[in-house]
Amino acid sequence: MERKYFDYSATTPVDSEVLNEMLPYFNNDFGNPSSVYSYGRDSKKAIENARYKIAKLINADAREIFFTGGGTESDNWAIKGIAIALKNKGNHIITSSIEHHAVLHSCKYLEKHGFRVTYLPVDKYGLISLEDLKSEINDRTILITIMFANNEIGTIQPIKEIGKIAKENNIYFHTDGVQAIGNTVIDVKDMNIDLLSISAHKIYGPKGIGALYIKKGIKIDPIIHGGAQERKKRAGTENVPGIVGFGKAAEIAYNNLDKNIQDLTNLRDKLIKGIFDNIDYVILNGHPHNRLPGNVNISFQFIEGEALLLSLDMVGICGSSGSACTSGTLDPSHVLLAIGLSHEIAHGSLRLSIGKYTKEEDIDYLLQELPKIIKRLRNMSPLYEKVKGGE
Amino acid sequence: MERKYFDYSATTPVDSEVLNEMLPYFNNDFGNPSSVYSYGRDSKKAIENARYKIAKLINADAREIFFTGGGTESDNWAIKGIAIALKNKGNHIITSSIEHHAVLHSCKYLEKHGFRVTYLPVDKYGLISLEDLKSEINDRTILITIMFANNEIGTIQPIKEIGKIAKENNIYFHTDGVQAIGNTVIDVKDMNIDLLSISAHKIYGPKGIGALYIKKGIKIDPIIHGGAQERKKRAGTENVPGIVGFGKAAEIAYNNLDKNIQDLTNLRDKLIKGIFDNIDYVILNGHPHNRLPGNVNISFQFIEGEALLLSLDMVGICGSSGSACTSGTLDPSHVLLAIGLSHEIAHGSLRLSIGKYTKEEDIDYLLQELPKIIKRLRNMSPLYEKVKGGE
Amino acid sequence: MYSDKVMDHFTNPRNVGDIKDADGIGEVGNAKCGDIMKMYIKVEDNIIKDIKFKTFGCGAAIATSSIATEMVIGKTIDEALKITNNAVVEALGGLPHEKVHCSVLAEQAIKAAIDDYMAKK
Amino acid sequence: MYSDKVMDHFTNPRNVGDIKDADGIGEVGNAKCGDIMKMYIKVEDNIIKDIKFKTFGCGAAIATSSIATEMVIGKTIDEALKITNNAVVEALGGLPHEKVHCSVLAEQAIKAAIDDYMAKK
Ligand SMILES: Cc1ncc(COP(=O)(O)O)c(C=O)c1O
Ligand SMILES: Cc1ncc(COP(=O)(O)O)c(C=O)c1O
Repeated sequence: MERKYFDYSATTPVDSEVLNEMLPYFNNDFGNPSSVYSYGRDSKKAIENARYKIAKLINADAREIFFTGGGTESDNWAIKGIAIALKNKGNHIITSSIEHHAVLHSCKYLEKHGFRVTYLPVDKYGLISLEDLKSEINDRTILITIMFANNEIGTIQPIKEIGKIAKENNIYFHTDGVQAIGNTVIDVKDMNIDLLSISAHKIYGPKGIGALYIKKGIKIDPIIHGGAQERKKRAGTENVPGIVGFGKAAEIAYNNLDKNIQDLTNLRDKLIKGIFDNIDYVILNGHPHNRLPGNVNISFQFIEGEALLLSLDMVGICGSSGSACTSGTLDPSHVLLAIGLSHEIAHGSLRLSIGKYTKEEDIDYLLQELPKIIKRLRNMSPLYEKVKGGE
Repeated sequence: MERKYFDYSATTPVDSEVLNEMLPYFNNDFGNPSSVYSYGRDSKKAIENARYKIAKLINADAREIFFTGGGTESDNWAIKGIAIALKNKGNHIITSSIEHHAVLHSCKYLEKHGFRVTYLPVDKYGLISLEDLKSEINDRTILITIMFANNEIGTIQPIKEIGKIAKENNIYFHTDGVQAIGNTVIDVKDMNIDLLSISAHKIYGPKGIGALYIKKGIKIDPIIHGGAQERKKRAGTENVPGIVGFGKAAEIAYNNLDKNIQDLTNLRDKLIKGIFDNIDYVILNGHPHNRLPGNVNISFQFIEGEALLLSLDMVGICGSSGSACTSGTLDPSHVLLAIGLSHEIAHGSLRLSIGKYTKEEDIDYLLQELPKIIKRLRNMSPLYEKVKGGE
Repeated sequence: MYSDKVMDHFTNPRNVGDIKDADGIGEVGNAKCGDIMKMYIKVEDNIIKDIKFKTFGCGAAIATSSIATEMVIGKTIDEALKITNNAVVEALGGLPHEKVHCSVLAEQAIKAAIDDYMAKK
Repeated sequence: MYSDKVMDHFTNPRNVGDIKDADGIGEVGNAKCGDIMKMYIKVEDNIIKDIKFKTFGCGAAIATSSIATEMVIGKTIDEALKITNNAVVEALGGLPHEKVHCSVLAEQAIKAAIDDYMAKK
């Protein structure tokens, strides 16, 4: 059975062009970039080349890009690194209630160590309020960290406005751009972004490599100490093939950005419309249009997400859910609860995220299989029975 | 010009068997291991398989292996993670003065945050004294972190004895095994090791992937917060191809350990003898036989290491040096100073590290070129002039 | 993640549905936690002649409901009351640690249906 | 890392050696820091007719010594004294930031040799 992949937000396959560019660095130009001899000099050049390409994608300077082991490390570094560097200036951080766990758990960690964190609420679309943000700022505030686009519901925040508020108040602004990169325009200069987390495996690059953009002049402590790599800001032998792959992925993303956004948006809207036309008792989660071009998040009432995912998997479709049952915790996704869904509705959510290899016929196939599955599961559901009973 | 690589301690090429095993995970079995669907399940299995192979190499249980972004992160995690977890128990850490910067700078960082660190001196061979260690332990001591084998001079510490002392005193024992793994027997049970840092790219695996062995029951805080990966101990989407490659590299290392040690030791001893037979005013750094099988470290008096490396590079030979000039700092290697070398002699050090692809003829070639280069540089040196003058 | 047995019972659940003139109905769990199991039983001569279930929940919840109905059918009330959640887990060839609570729900749903039957009698 | 010019002067350093009956000898730097430069000059009619060097140090130290001797030869004492480390760096087509101190040493070595010559005169 051919697989239909609808989980590009979780991770993407490595583009074959990207992989080809990486290959020589595994066993040919494998030298340590810190070395004096030519082997090392070649990999050093490859790294600088990748840095330049990534910088270009977000309108930064190559010297402002620092490689990390992934988006999670970038988030941890930005938040803890700023907190520790500025702890004599203040101890207050503002974030939102729908951040990725990499941000939320970094904040929780800091709360245990003397910092105070404000978690801004969001409206039913997942947007923070700029007024809320302004009113929470005080003279102890050292960092605003609000994600660019949400990984579950796809909502894109008013980043430029947040950047403006941060700048006016002289507070550093970090944004988790892991989902946004390659899927929407990011311009760190225009948007006043001081720190930006990104990760290669969400844009057809390899897993285990990410970067933190750190605007020139920003004060930040390292969180991984050791050798002098990454201009003494992030220690550890550089993951050269990973960095090269990230660079190539960024280059491809840059060259295809507009087309990618347009194509995904069309497919996404077709997918949403198809579901709404064919299945009742459904709710679209996230913002109707201020959302990632590849993100669809829908709650199917009366059924539970994991059962839905397993059923989809049986017909070769890969999706994801905000159900508690998929995470091994008791509560469903904090994001879905934050936008006001009941536990019950949150449990029945399905995220279908599409990407550049998604074909129109994949959408057709999904629209053919999904209604059958929903029907089957609802027919098993004691909750649906009650609704039908009342009809 | 064919390159002769004598820098296996810096990094190694990825074994082609390892690379082949990694390849499918880039764009075929690329699913996120946290997913419910089959794609993710396959990569999950691949991870567990790798974990098992790594555990076997060090006689641990697979559940005691946690993947990280490299040896540096493992060292940081072990040291900071234990320090923070046990900070109510004590604030004293014992390490040595010849640790890798990943350990030393993690310790320095902790010193800035209220911890006290003892840096044990070493003798001229680079060995710590067990008596010193015992006498530095006090009731505030929470961690002993002493490297297994030194990356510059190759000296192997009496790990089992250190483990015994740690155990008798109920103190956690971490050892940086990045250089030791695959090059000497590591048995965490027999040696009473509580935490062990390792890295794939030193054993013909890929860069950017490492692991920390954490003995069952050890209390440790995470340092990278976020998702629930690695049993909630280390967040971030797993670097599946990297992990798979590390697993394969560990398997190969395990199967060839004895032969590898024997072969390298023979070549190493030939290399050392060849240098001593052909060049005067040379000093072997590190322990005469308690050293890594692939490590040669020699000081050539009256010349400076970087000039030596450049000259070797011009005839296709890659080596490394403890000279300050290769690191961008003012002082030569802290390790060479710690074993009592003068700055002058330390500046003239050359590390030649061999590995499984080193051939006997590479050694012959080196022994043919090196004396010429040394002679040329010495003839330019005002220091050598003085010696000759006195002869 | 799931054993073949679990997948089989998830894919082809036995005894799904309801019984119009059930002798006992039990419903346990709640939507907040993501699992509701409802069981209907038909009893004759102290023997459970028929049982049906409806479940809102994850794959494990559906599979445990299904196998539990199979284990109960044809048993006396006393025998049915002795079915523990461990027996359900075992019959499924194991469950992931975080899914064991589903088997507890299944045990409770059977008990609730029998309680209802007893109360009505 | 190094420019072609630096590598050329490192590989084929000009004016290596010593001058037995030098008119001035200057030695700067120290082994502790990893660089010692020693320069020998021969002066006639206030003009530096010959210069030789010996250097213990890194690639940049050897290259800067070499090019500095080329820049000095044939110059008057006054002209030679005006050669700055920046001029040396420029002549080499640049040096990595952390190697600029080598050019300073070269400037100092020339000055030291001239000082020695002046003192002896
Ligand atoms: C919004 C967001 N932030 C951070 C991360 C973490 O990135 P990584 O998996 O590369 O550590 C992810 C993806 O998992 C994400 O979607
Ligand atoms: C002894 C030792 N510890 C730690 C490290 C760091 O490992 P990595 O480069 O994988 O971060 C190295 C190698 O660079 C090493 O030799």
